[in-house]
Amino acid sequence: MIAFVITTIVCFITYLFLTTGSATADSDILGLWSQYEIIFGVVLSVISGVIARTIFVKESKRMANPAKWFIFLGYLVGPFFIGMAKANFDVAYRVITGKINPGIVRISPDLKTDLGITMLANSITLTPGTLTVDIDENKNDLYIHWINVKKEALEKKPVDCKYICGSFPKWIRRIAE
Amino acid sequence: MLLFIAILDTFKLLLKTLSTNSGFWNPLVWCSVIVIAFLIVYSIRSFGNKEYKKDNEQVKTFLSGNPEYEKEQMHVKSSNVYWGFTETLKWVYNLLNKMHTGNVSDYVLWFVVTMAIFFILIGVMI
Amino acid sequence: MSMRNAVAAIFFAIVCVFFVFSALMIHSFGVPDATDMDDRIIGGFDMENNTYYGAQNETGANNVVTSVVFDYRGFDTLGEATILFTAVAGVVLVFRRLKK
Amino acid sequence: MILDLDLVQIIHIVLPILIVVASILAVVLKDLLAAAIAVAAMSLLLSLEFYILQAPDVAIAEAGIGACLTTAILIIAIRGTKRMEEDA
Amino acid sequence: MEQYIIDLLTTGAIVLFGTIGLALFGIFFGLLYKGVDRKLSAHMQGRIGPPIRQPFRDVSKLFVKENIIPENAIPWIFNLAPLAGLIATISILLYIPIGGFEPLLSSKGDLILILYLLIIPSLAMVTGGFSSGSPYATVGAQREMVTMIAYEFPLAIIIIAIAWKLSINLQNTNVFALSTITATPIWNFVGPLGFLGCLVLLFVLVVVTPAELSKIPFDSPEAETELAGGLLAEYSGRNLAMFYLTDGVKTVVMASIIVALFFPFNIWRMIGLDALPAISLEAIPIYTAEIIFFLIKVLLVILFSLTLIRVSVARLKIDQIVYTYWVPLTLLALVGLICIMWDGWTMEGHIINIFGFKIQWSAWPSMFKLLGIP
Amino acid sequence: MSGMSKIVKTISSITFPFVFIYGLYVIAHGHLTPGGGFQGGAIVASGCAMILVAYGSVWTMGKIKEKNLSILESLGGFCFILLAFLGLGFGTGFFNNLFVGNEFLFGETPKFNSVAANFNTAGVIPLMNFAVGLKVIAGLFAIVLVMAYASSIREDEK
Amino acid sequence: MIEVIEGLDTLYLVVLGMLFLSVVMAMIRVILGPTAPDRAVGLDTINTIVIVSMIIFGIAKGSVIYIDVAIVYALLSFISILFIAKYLEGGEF
Amino acid sequence: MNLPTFEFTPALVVAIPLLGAFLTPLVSRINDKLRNIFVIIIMGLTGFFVFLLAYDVLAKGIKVYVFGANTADTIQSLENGLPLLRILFEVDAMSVLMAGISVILGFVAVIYSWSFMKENTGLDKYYTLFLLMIAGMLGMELTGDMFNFFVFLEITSIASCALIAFWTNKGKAVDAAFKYIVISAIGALFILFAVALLYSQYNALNIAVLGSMIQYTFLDKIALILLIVALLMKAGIVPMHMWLPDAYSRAPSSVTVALIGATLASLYGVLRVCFTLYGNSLSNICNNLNINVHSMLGTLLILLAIITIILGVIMALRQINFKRLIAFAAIAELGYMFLGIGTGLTVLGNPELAVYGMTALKGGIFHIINDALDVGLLFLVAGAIYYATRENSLNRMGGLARNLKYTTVFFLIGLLAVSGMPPMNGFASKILIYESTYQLSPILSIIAILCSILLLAVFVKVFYSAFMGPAQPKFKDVKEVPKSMLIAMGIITCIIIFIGLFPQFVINTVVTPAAEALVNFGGEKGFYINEIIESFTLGGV
Amino acid sequence: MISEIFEIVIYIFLAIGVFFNLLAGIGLLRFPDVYTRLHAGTKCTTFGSIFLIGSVILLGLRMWWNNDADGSILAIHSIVALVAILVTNPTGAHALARAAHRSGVEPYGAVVDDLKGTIKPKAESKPKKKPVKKKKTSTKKEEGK
Amino acid sequence: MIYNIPYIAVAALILIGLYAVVFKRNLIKMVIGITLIESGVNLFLITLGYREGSIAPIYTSSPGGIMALPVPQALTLTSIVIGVAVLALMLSLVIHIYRHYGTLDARKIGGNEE
Repeated sequence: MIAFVITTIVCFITYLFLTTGSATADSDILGLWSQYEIIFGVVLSVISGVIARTIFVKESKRMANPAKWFIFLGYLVGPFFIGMAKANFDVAYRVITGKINPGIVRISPDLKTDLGITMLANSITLTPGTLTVDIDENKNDLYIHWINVKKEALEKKPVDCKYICGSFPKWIRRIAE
Repeated sequence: MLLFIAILDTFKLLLKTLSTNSGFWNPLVWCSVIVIAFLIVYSIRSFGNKEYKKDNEQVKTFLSGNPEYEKEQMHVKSSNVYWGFTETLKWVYNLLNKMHTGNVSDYVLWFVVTMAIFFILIGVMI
Repeated sequence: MSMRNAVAAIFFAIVCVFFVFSALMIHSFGVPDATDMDDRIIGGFDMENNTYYGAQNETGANNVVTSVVFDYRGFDTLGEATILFTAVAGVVLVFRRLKK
Repeated sequence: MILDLDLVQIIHIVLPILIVVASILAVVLKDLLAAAIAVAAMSLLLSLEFYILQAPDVAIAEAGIGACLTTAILIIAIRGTKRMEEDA
Repeated sequence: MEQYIIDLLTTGAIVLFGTIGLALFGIFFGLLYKGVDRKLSAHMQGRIGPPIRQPFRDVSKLFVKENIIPENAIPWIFNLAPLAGLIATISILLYIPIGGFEPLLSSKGDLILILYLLIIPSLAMVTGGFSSGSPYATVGAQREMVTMIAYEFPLAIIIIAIAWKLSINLQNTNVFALSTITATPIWNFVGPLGFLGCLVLLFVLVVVTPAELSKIPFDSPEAETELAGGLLAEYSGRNLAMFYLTDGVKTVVMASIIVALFFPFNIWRMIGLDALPAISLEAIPIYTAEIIFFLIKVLLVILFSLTLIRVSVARLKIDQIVYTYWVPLTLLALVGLICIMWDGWTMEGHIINIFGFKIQWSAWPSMFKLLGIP
Repeated sequence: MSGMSKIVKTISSITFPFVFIYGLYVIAHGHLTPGGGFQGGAIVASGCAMILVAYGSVWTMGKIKEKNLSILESLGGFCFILLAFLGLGFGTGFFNNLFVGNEFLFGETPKFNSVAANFNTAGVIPLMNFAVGLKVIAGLFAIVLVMAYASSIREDEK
Repeated sequence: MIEVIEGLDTLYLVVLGMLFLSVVMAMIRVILGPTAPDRAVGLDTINTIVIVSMIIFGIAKGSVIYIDVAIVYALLSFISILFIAKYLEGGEF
Repeated sequence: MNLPTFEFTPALVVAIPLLGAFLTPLVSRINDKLRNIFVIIIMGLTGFFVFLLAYDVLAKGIKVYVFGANTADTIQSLENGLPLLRILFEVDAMSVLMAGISVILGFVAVIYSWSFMKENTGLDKYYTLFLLMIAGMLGMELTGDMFNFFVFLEITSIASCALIAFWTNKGKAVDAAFKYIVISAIGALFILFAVALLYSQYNALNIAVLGSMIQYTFLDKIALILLIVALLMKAGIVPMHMWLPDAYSRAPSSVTVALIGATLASLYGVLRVCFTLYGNSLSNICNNLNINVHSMLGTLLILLAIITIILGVIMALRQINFKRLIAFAAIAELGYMFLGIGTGLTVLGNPELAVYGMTALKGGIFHIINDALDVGLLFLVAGAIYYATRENSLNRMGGLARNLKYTTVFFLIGLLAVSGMPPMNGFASKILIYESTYQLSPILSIIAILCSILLLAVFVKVFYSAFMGPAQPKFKDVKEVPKSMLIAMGIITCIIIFIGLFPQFVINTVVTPAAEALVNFGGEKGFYINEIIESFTLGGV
Repeated sequence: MISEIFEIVIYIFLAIGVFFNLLAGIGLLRFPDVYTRLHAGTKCTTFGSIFLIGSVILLGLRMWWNNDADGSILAIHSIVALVAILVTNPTGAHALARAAHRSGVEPYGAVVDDLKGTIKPKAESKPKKKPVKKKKTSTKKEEGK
Repeated sequence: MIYNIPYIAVAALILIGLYAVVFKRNLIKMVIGITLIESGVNLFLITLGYREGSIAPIYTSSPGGIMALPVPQALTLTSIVIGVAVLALMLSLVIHIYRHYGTLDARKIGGNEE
């Protein structure tokens, strides 16, 4: 039931986003939506909520907490964006010079939830010189393709997280766990 | 009376002779001829001996004294019927068998060929 | 086999020539020859009767394509839906479980 | 505005060429998976062409059906059969 | 309306009495001609031969014998086939002019119908042979079938050629109707080339006849049960008699068709009458003369097309039959056809005929253009 | 054991409702913006295909049977043809857009050349969009599902 | 409507042209790509660039509703990539 | 007789089987028997409406149905020369004739498959596809819109393809289905291309409107060729016939019967394209060069028809698979139709020979009916034999006349009919063809006659090897086929005998109006449009 | 003033976006193997798209500011598109990389490969059903005569 | 003449597809060829409907101006769905053929049947 409600609400919010600006002269709500849109939005959201509920909400309802969303937003704008920018200049550098020293390394970020590990993997993919290649389904370890392998990182066998993902696991632990 | 006329009209319509511009064909008349002829012929036939021989030696197939084959071999196979005809037209059949390859590409190729011929004959000439 | 390909290539070339020819003979790109039916559907103002005509007026839909699809040529759409239905039935039929 | 026209014109020249290239690729490649990828690329560019030819409705349909589902079905079929085209 | 009913009744009467009369006529004269044929051929070979009434005796002997239905046969088809053959043959008689008069059912059927009806007796024989379940009969039946395929080609060419020729000259008439063909003999219209063509066609028709009737060279007197007669191997008693009668009637029919196509000359035309006088006592001599003249014509045709060929030719193998009919004879018939058509070309200026395709002039310039002809 | 990595699974399950609602949005706004029953249906079906590829066809088959999909599809087609018959029932004609101009559901008519998007327009068209959308969703997904399932599970046929 | 900034539509078209250059380069990768994954990478890149060019073209033409197409593409191109990846990975669907 | 439903019949004829198809999966959830009855009722209802429509059209002339129209608007737009926006069903005698054939074949096949398909799985899909196929054929035959024609063509071909592959455990069946779908997809796409070419020039999709505007430009000719060749391929004319024996012989017999209808619907498409879409020069004789297009087209059709007849017959003589043999015979029969039609097309513009052209056309159209019934009956017989003995090869049959008495009789009638022996229907149409084509060239009718007799030989061989001969021990337990199959065969046999006995009646009531509708459809410029307007004002939609 | 700032920002955004997208193309051509190409193809295009779409969003916001209702649609729909790209692109890259590795593509010049050997490469081909042999019908010719 | 390049592309697409069907032996290649033909025809229809400097035929939020022709777009929508239906059916048949014959070579399946 709660899964259904969460899904429906998420869908409805999306629908509201999509139909912004549909207000007409004779019918509007908040100057942004017309009534028909709202009514239909509710109906459609309920339909998609019924169908998508088991898929959307898996093990925990932790993400239903709005505070986490704001942290997530902060994470996106802050460290993530900076990392991404760095990554791109790094890639630009390598594209232009052609200097690469690639390898695939294993890290164990010690994240429990699926969502957390997914978020981390995607962040890693978009940040400096790294690309998630594979995941160990049981231990939640990630295999990373690293475009410029540092020598000192190879000393420990599961490579330390700090070389690759910096402060990401900390943030993500706060968001997703 | 009206009904009678209507029936008669339909009747007339039904009884009409098929006429092409060069000939005729009336099946009904032919059928009545057939029926009458059947009666005649049947009566002629019934003059004959009506007895049938059953469970007799003569009922068995006579193969010039040879022993009778199995039933399945007695039946001439379908692929051997008209042997004379197919033998005469062997070259045609070889050609046609070569044409029917059973390959889809060839089917489409024939389409392309026909289209090309049509293009030339209609598109260019006329 | 190469014989077959050679013959095929000849006829294929003929078809090619005609196709390219007809591509060159069509009205030049972006300037249709006749547009009266579509203009009638898109709509406009009728001077004589002092009325508006066109899709927006007749079907009430802002999207002219949708009004063509579902109103003017709605029967085509029924056929199209039927085709999809047919294909699904066909695929399910082909992959059905055969009785032992 | 003159620049505008010319650019659109260039797009109308470049896109068909790309489409044709992709379609040639789809036919020439021996690896059927690569051919399927080429078909997907062709569909994608075709969708863009539809879009630029002022047919967003069709572009959406082509995107959803042509580029996504067609590729999916093709790949499923390649999985169900085999990947490499046989030689000779 | 009354007129219509009277017409209906008249047709009914014609059908009823015509069928009875012609059936008896056909059977009688068929057997008679058979006897004459045997006698003549015997004389040609320097034998005495059986008496003319021998076929009647054969039939009556067969009627006395009892029937055998082989165990491999399918009874109802086996018994029905001889009947069907005889019935169909009799029905043809109503569509051909007998005795130089109009056919009884002149506007109810035409030449193509006769062509098809001629198939039915052969078909009945084939079916009977097949249904008897004996390998010999099967072989004979398929041989008959192949023969039938073979000779239909030239036969069709002849019929169509004549009709085409007539249709060129007689616009908007029923050229396929036998009444038209007999009323306007083909010889009236042909030029020299066409005359040659007609002669060729006549020759082909004469050669086709023995095949149609399953006679030599398609049969052999020594091994009748293995060749054309082979399909009747399992028949006996009255069923065989039916086939015997069919053969006789068919001989008459074939000969009458040849007469109707190529020799439709009548006494009354020769003596200068405009039309055949109505039936009355005074007209009896003319009618009698017509019938006798017709019978003589039929006899001559039988003599030439059956007896002479039978006496002078050996027999053919089955693949030779197909070859003979489809290559030399068909080519010959086509030559005849082309002769007749070119004859027509000279007469009809504005129609061009290449391989017989009648197409308007206006269609051709572009064709010439393609060929490089200005 | 089929399906892709955990990351893909998670992302697809997160994306799925968005794709779904977006598809429904496209269906519902067929008469206003580019899209309609077919396009939206294709989008939703693609979303379902995403779930299918992420989780594997066996899992998906456990969730929804193709029989039910066929029933849904029949229902969609039936609704569509029923809407077409509606015009006939009201005595005008097959496929007549009889709601337009009424003050009923979707009954308004926009002014000529008006660029505003008024949802409550176009008569029977949105309803048809939904019927076709249902049909296309069920149909396309059934195709992909059945093909994927059949190409992965081989039944012994002989 | 877009005329809030002078000549912006032309600029967008220029941008579009440059994006096309990128598409051509990705296309070359699709053509050359020695293995199927290489081609898939090229396709992925084309996908993203096409999404962007759709938005850019919509703005240049001044039609807001065109962006819907781009959204569809953004959501769906992912799926075709997933299918290709799934095939390459091996295993049944 | 002014039933209120009359005005909706054109729409209902297509809508009812569609509705039935959509409902069949739901109904088959309940009960198998109920589903069968439901499908038969739907087919019967469709047939009823087709005959109602036929009555209407034959009595009053052309009938037009506009989809989704405010009728007044349409009349106004037609009268003012405004473009036609909506999809029209334009039903004339020819369409009705074809629709009647399709419905009869479909009805018979549905009855037949009650017992014939009983032991198979997936029957709900089978019946769904069957109804869809019938609906597609009917749509093709009734529609007056080029694109709509294409859509229904696709419906027909997809449904038939899936049905050909019904016995998926046989590799050959799937193979044939694949061939069929490739052929039909390519054909349909080229048709669509041609439609687009026409649209690019005239901005119209309605057949009548296009027909009144055709200018015979280069593009028009290209479109004509694309349409004709693609439709000829779908109709299975030599040299594009190879898919036909494969598809016919490997599908279940009940499907094959419906496939005949699909093939004939493509033939109908050829007729429409030749006579209606490109027909506006046929009636104004010799006005310009355009007549040459018809002349040349007709000549080409005749040549193809002759090749078709000869090849079909010669190949049939050699076959040992029963259904494949009948399929080749069906190809030969197709040749007869095209012979008649091609002769008509060649000659109709020629004032001297126009009478013969009309006869040939009538013969061709009449032969469509006869061929459908005859070949259909033969396929049903083949299916019955397969049902009883599980045997398709003629080499392994024999002596079945003892076990299958009724079937033997039906086969005998089919044999006589298909080879055109006198009392049957085949003779009536063939005599029309023989006695008109000889005017164009005697060789045509000679070959036609010869091949007809060859066809007889072919089926006599079948008769012998399947039904006659000694009783085979392996067929000892074979029993007569179930009643539903006998009923199905009986229905067709009755119709065959009826047509055979009253040919002129059928020609007068059905065939001549159809031929005249074809010839006059294009007519003078705008003639047909006037017809539409008249039918509106008189018939009163 | 604000409009000028907007303008300049939009220009800058466009420049960055185009630069990175072009870079993606170049990188795609220059890099030696799949994984490195994925680096270029994913990161650069995503980053470039952020800026390009960002410029559009800014434009939309500005229009909204000017009370143009379309601006809201522009901005929000662009945001939705952007989010979609952001979510799907890295996942797609990951899926492709994993697939490439599993299909047996070795990383070019790899210094270290931890993944090697952990997953045994799956057999490409699946068990085939043995092909049905065509039955050859014996065409013995027994002479009919 | 440069402005007819889309038409040339259409012809090229159709011919390439036809080439694949006629000259290629792999069944899936043939199917791809048919897909290409279909794309070509779709492109042709849309190209026919394009007008110089036009906008999409949608009134919502349109900047105004002449519109592209709507009917070809509607036809193309239909054609696309038909295309995917045909494709699905063809490919499922191909899978079945592979199961039966163990090959996708068009010459090796369904040879001549006497």
